[in-house]
Amino acid sequence: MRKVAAWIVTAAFALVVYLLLVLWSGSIGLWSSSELIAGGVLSALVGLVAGRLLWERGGWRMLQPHRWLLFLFYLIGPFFLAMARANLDVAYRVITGRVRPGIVRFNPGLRTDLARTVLANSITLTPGTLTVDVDDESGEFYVHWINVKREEPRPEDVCGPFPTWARRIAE
Amino acid sequence: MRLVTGQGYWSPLVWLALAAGVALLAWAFWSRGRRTYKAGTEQDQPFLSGERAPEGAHVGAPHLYWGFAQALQPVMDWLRAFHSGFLGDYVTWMVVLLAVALLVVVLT
Amino acid sequence: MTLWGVLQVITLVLVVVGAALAVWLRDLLAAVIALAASSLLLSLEFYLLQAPDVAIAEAGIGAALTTAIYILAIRKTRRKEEE
Amino acid sequence: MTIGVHAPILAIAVPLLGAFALPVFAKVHRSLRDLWAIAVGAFTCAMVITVAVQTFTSGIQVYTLGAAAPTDTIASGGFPIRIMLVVDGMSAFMGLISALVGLASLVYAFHFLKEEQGKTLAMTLFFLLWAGMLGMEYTGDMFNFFVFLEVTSIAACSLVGYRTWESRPAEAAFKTMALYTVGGLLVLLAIGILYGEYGALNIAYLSSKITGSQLDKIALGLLLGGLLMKVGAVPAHMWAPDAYGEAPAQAAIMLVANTQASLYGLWRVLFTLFGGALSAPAVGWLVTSLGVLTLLVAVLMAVVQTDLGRLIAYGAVSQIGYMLLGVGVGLTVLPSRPDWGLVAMKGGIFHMVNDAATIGLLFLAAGVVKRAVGTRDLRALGGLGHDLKWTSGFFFLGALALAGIPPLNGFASKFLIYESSFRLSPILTAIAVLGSILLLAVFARAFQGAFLGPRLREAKPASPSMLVAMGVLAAVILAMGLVPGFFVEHMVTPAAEALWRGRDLYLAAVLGG
Amino acid sequence: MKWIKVGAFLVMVGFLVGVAAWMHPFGVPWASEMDDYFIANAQVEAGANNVVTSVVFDYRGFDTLGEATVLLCAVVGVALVLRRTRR
Amino acid sequence: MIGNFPFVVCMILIALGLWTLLTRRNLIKLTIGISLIESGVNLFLVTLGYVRGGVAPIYTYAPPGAKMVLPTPQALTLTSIVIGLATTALMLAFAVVIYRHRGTLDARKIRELRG
Amino acid sequence: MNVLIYVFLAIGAVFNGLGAIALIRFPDVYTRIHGATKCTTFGSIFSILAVVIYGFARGGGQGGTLAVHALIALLFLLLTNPTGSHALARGAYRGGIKPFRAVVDRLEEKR
Amino acid sequence: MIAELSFGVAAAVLLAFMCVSMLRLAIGPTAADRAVALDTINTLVVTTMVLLGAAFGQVIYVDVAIVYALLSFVGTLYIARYLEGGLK
Amino acid sequence: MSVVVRTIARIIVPMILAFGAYVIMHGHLTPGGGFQGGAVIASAIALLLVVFGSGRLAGHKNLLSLLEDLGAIAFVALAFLGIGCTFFRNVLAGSGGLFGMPVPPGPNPGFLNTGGTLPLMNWAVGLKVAAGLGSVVLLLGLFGGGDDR
Repeated sequence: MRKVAAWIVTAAFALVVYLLLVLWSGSIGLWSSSELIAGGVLSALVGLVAGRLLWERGGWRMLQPHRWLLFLFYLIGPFFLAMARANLDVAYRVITGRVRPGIVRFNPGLRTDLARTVLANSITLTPGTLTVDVDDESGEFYVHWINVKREEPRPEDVCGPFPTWARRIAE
Repeated sequence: MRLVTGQGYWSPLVWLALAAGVALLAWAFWSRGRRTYKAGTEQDQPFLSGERAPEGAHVGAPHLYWGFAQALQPVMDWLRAFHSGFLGDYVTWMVVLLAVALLVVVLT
Repeated sequence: MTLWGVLQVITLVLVVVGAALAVWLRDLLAAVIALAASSLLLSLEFYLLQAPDVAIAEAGIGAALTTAIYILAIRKTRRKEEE
Repeated sequence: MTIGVHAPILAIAVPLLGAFALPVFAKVHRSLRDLWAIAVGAFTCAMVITVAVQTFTSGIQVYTLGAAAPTDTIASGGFPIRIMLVVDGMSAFMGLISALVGLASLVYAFHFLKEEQGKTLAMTLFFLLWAGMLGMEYTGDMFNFFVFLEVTSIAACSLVGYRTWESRPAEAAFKTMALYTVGGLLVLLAIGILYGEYGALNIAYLSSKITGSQLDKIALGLLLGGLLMKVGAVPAHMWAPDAYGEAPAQAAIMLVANTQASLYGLWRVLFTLFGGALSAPAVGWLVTSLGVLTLLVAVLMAVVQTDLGRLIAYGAVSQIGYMLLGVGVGLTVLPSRPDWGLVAMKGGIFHMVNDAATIGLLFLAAGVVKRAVGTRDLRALGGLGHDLKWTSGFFFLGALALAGIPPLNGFASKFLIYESSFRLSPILTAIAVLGSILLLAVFARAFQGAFLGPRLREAKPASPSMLVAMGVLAAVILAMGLVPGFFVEHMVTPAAEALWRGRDLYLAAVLGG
Repeated sequence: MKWIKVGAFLVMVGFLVGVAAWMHPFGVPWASEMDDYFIANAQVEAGANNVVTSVVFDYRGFDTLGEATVLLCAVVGVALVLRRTRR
Repeated sequence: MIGNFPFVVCMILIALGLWTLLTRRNLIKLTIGISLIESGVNLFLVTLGYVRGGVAPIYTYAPPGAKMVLPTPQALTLTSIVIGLATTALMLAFAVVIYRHRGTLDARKIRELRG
Repeated sequence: MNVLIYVFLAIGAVFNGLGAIALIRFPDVYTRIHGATKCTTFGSIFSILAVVIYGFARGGGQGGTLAVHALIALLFLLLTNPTGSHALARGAYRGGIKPFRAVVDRLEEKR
Repeated sequence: MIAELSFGVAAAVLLAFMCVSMLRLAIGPTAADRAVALDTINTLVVTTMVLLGAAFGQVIYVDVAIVYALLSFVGTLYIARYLEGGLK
Repeated sequence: MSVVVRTIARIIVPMILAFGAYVIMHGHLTPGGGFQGGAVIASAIALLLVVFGSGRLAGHKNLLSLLEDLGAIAFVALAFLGIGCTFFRNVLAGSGGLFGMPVPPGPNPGFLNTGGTLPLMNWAVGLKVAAGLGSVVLLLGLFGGGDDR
């Protein structure tokens, strides 16, 4: 059951990528019939090859569509704003050269791999922080902070509301 | 059968016949000699420079032509140094060959 | 000199600089990084020369696979060049 | 008759297919793999012989790949656009040499490799190398020539590194690979220059266009340099003893054949590609003097070797010198004195097949020695003749043939070379004869050291397939030696004529008219 | 030895620069009948929009076969060299 | 215009690779040198086929009536790139095996075969 | 429409330039990764968005394909860039490069 | 027409930034610095390729940028993996 | 590698595979083809090797070499298909069947069902290059034993 589900999900994922790539090719709606057939066959093959990779524990969770909508909203809403602020911050530091770096530790309490990944990548792209390591068991984040405000920070100090978002999206 | 070379020819069959004739002559000479050879006597023993050779002695390949090697010592030393086994030298000589070929071709 | 010429000259100079670094650096890992950079910029140069087929091949082979096999080989041997 | 039309491409494609399918058959069953190897080898030899017979009887064979018909060489525009195989006398002759050596190597390796690991991989590489050599010899396209050059380089170097449990083969393989790659890239650069000038890659079309400008000359120089390295001319010969000496015997004789395929490429470049533009005798003198140098240096180095494999390897390099001398003399004097220039060409070309047979026989015998006692160091060998009777006989025959003792084949070809080079300059002949004498001394020493004397240790006897392989080569040696006139008249003369006067025919066969 | 190295290298570089200098001007190929033929006829003859692909696989397909052979050679060679041996 | 500058760059790459082969001693560095020669030759081939103002020889979405660059050198370069990768992989495999036996990558010390 | 493209291109160029300058000015690996990753990613977003706008404005199959492919390139860039930076930072730390003038180093204490 | 030219100009500016990154690649004291410079160059090249695809007016060229974005990641991961230790 | 890289690799490998399939499938329409797509897929294998360690891929070594041989055989077989005329003859082009649709001359949006044997050859070469380069990387990674994650 899980194998079939993994196969179907991976194939659907690959099919989406393929169909995006061949958008506007022709006769049936936006796609031509031959492209659709080819995409179906190819993504079935990709699902066979890579099915075990994409689908891990708790894979059902990401099948709920509202999580994807949330993710999209998160991307163009708070994340983008934070990223803009981060860049202005870095611009300021590049020009003045004022840094107070350090590596701090905090535990946002995320459990799934995907949530940790979303949080880590958000941290890397946003204000003055860079994920250096993530502990596999405890889920502790070690973050290089370009301007250390406190040595034992709470998660909100480092990355604002991101852990909440990550939990909402992927847990 | 004949191999024509422009100035003459060479035929291995003629050569074979000649060789057979020489062999016949040699056999004739040999058969006229005295027959004092006896198997199993001292005549079977190998000798080395007048001494009786020790058991299992063998003149190995490196010991042949030592005089020749001695006479050509400087040349051989130079040649062995030339084949240094260093990959940079290999490439150097290849580039030298290339440069010579280019010079010869382009300058004529 | 057109804009296109400027692009091309900069790219070519960068390719040469990357290649020179790959020769010059003693640390083999750094040399491989420089070689990867040179190969990537070479791919951009192919792109500028209107050869996207070759650019894809060079990007795929120069960026990922050549770097990968060089680094695997360095890992199985040693990193520094002996004096 | 349809298979006769397709014979040139089948001779290349079938070994390739055999190599590709060999691992699959090996996964199914061992004996299926062996059966497949034998079938592919036999079919390839049959195709090569078919091509040779057709070429010697009915002229140049042309096969255009991908056209509507094999002889459809020219597209509507009046110039060749597709890759084509062009087989003239010289190509067919070289194909026969490759087939002979490949057959011997295949038979030899048959039982030998059973005792080693990696037989499937080695056999795959063997077929790839064979197909690459045949491709180099039959192709009529410069870039295709380069591709097959690289095929042979990579396959040969992999085979050299076959004994991974010792350190020396990997070293030899790395050195050889480095030189081969640089040489191949220089050849590619020259092809690029020619393409940039004439916008074509077909040999015949390029040959009809080349005028001899500065760029053409540089391209010729680069081709000469790269190919001379590949054939192992002094001073770029140093890879040759390493590779020959460290390769397993069945790979070493393939390396010899590969060298000759490169030599064929050199002749093709000099006589056909640049045949119209090259008038000065300087290139001929260059080739001749390199031949003499190669001969002398290699023979002198052979005198002091203590490893049987390296000793034979230096012998092989010296034989390359004879071929360069013969054809170089021909190249120098052909425009002015065609009568004895042609004799020199015949000598050089005839020496190729003799060299393949004799050196191949010696390498195979050395391989038997290595298998029998585990070493090839002449200082530790001795008395092998007690156990390896047939092998020592074959070695003796090969040594005599290599040194040019009549009535064996080495004498026949060297005689032609002596006769013609004497008329160019007696010094050349003197050096060549000196080289021959030294070779005799060297191989007498090797024979004495390895096979004569009291029995030092137990030796493992040769397996039957090894004896059969050596027997084939010995039969070729005897046949070539006893009836040289027949072979020279029916095979060597067409090859030499194809190089010398055949350029017009070659061009006409491809370009029409 | 060093001077031989440097001298040969300099000669080589001289000829390479000569190639660059004598080469026809960049961007204006001199002879391109073959390529013009490909550009004009590849779509009809090989049925592919990408002329490079039709050259690679149709007009010069044999080169591609050789190239695949080279790759197979390398893979088999690497497998042969890096195999586990009993001794 | 930029004249023959791309050709000069190809030749510089080839010369750099040769210089590496001549002067450096580390086996992996030598392999890097061969890769550089390879890059130079590839660039030379592609540069030969360029036509000023041309577009890639692909008819999909091509501007109508545009000149096209020559396809053959690109096809040759594709072949050459894969050959280069094959060569590099094989040489690195040999280097690894040599290191396994000798414990060094210095070409000066790897000269068991000489004389 | 053109004005929007120019503005986006300008923003993209400025931030990319900041990334490059950060690479030169900052004192150690980690701070350089900060500058390089954030600024070049942000700049690339704007530059590619300019192309996307151009593609949609051009319309038709051609422009639409251009826009979608550029968006896919952007998506891959967004996925791979922070991950690569994280991997580099982690590798640098485990390889023994200490942060420059660090106020606090909790990762060191963990070992 | 003007838009295409502006894309070209932006690409030229990005190439200039690439020169700056190349400087860091040359002087970087540690290998990690050079790797960061390589990463930056990768991102810049991807952006340049997308811009130039628009500047040439050729849709199909953008595929090259996608390949590049995907595969430079692999190279970076290898370098990072090497830096991480496991260096014997 | 850390959990972040592993998760991203899980997401990105199907994307790389799909994109590689796209590059091979559209080899006769857009830039790309067998070599390029094969290299893309091979780099997915390299990515798996570096992220998940060589232990997880070691069992697939023989499968990869078998796939490579099959790709090569398929390529030669496609070349033999034309031996009624000549070797490498593109017999399917313009014949109307699979991949046999005639192409309108001049610029066009590109149709998948064209090209004769070219798409099939692209697939054979793509399979071959992907498996070959993947097994080269894998062999170099596996040499010397030890699971180097």
